[in-house]
Amino acid sequence: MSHKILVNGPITQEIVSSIIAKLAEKKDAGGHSVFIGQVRADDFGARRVKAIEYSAYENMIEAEAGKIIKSLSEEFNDVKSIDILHSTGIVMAGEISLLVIVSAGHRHHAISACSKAVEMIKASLPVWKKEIYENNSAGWKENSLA
Amino acid sequence: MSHKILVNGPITQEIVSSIIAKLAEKKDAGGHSVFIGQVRADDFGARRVKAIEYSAYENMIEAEAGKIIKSLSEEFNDVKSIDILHSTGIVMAGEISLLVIVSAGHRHHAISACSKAVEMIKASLPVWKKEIYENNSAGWKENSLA
Amino acid sequence: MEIQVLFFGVLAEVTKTAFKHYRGVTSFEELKMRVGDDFPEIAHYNFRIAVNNELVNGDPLLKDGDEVAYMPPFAGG
Amino acid sequence: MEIQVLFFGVLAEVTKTAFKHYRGVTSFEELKMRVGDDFPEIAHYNFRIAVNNELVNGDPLLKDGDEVAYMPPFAGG
Repeated sequence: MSHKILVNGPITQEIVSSIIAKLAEKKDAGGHSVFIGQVRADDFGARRVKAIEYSAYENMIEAEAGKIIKSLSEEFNDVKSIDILHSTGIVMAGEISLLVIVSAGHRHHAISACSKAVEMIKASLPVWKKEIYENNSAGWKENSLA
Repeated sequence: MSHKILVNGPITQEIVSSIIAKLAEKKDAGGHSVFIGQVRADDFGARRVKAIEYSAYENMIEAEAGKIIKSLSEEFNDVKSIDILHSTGIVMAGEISLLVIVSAGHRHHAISACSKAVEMIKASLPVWKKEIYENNSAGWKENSLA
Repeated sequence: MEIQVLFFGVLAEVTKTAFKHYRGVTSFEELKMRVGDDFPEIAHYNFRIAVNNELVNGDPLLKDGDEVAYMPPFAGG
Repeated sequence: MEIQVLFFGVLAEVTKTAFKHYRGVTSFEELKMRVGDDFPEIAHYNFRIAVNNELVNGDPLLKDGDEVAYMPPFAGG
């Protein structure tokens, strides 16, 4: 279950387009569920988010992503493929930092597995983020796991 | 709530890429949930699906899609936009026939609204499909609403 | 009243037409009987009826120029 | 034992380093004390520890060459 997760900088339109172009090769898939996570220009007064600087524990992230993919492939046996890309380094507001694509024979499996993958990514991938504000101050953020 | 839903023939990679390219303009969005429905090469022995011919009630489909978008925008108030594209005419196996993109401030709203939109589309859009098999026979299909 | 009747999906195939214009229609009930007489084969299929893009239950009041659609179960998405 | 200790996120910022090499480590418990003495500021932060990419609870047995990571709460996705 070797799987390259980390992308240096934003996940560009070119990366997204090239992955979507490959979906047509999966003729046994009936649905693809895609989640695109984008850096939101959260506005805290003067502290408007300009960018996020992501850092990751590279060895562990590949191992943990492999576990997520294995676990979901076992739970949803109609799933044909799961791809996860996550940025490291600087990603500007409006740019993409996460891409999850799940292909399945039937739509229901694609949608459920993708939704679950997003939650598992948030909970278990060793990634940290520092928000950089318009005034060039910065702050570390944690996921709140509701 | 004017919204052009129908695409003549497959939803091409160019259409998908151009829509995804526009997501970056939504700087207040934190997540986009995308569903891509593809014609699956279902294999019933000799009757392997080669293509689907979709037909639609054009006036009504635009009205019903408008209702879906309005209803979900009210239910998920963090949703920024909902786009729905559906093919009419011939779509070959492996080609895309449905595209749903929901953008929201927070990922949870994007994922839930997109998943619900797919179910509502299946239940209420006046679209019909005729499967065309490799041996050139054909059969009408209905959605089973589980 | 003049009413435009539309057929979709397998119904367009079995009636061999996508639409038919009816003149002198007096009620929804009477229209359904005339359509049933013209296209008896549709009795073998499940369908729902929409008037001017809205699904109807029971017998709606029609008005001149209305569009009445015969629709098999949906198969979109 | 020789152990490589890694710091991530805000911990790399407050310790002003991403890693530190420890020699002559006798146990996990002793390693944690040495790290705490070298970087007392980390006591103000929440963190979890992984050994060789696996989160640990309690006091695992270390072996020569292990990688011990100090990780603040995750913020990916």
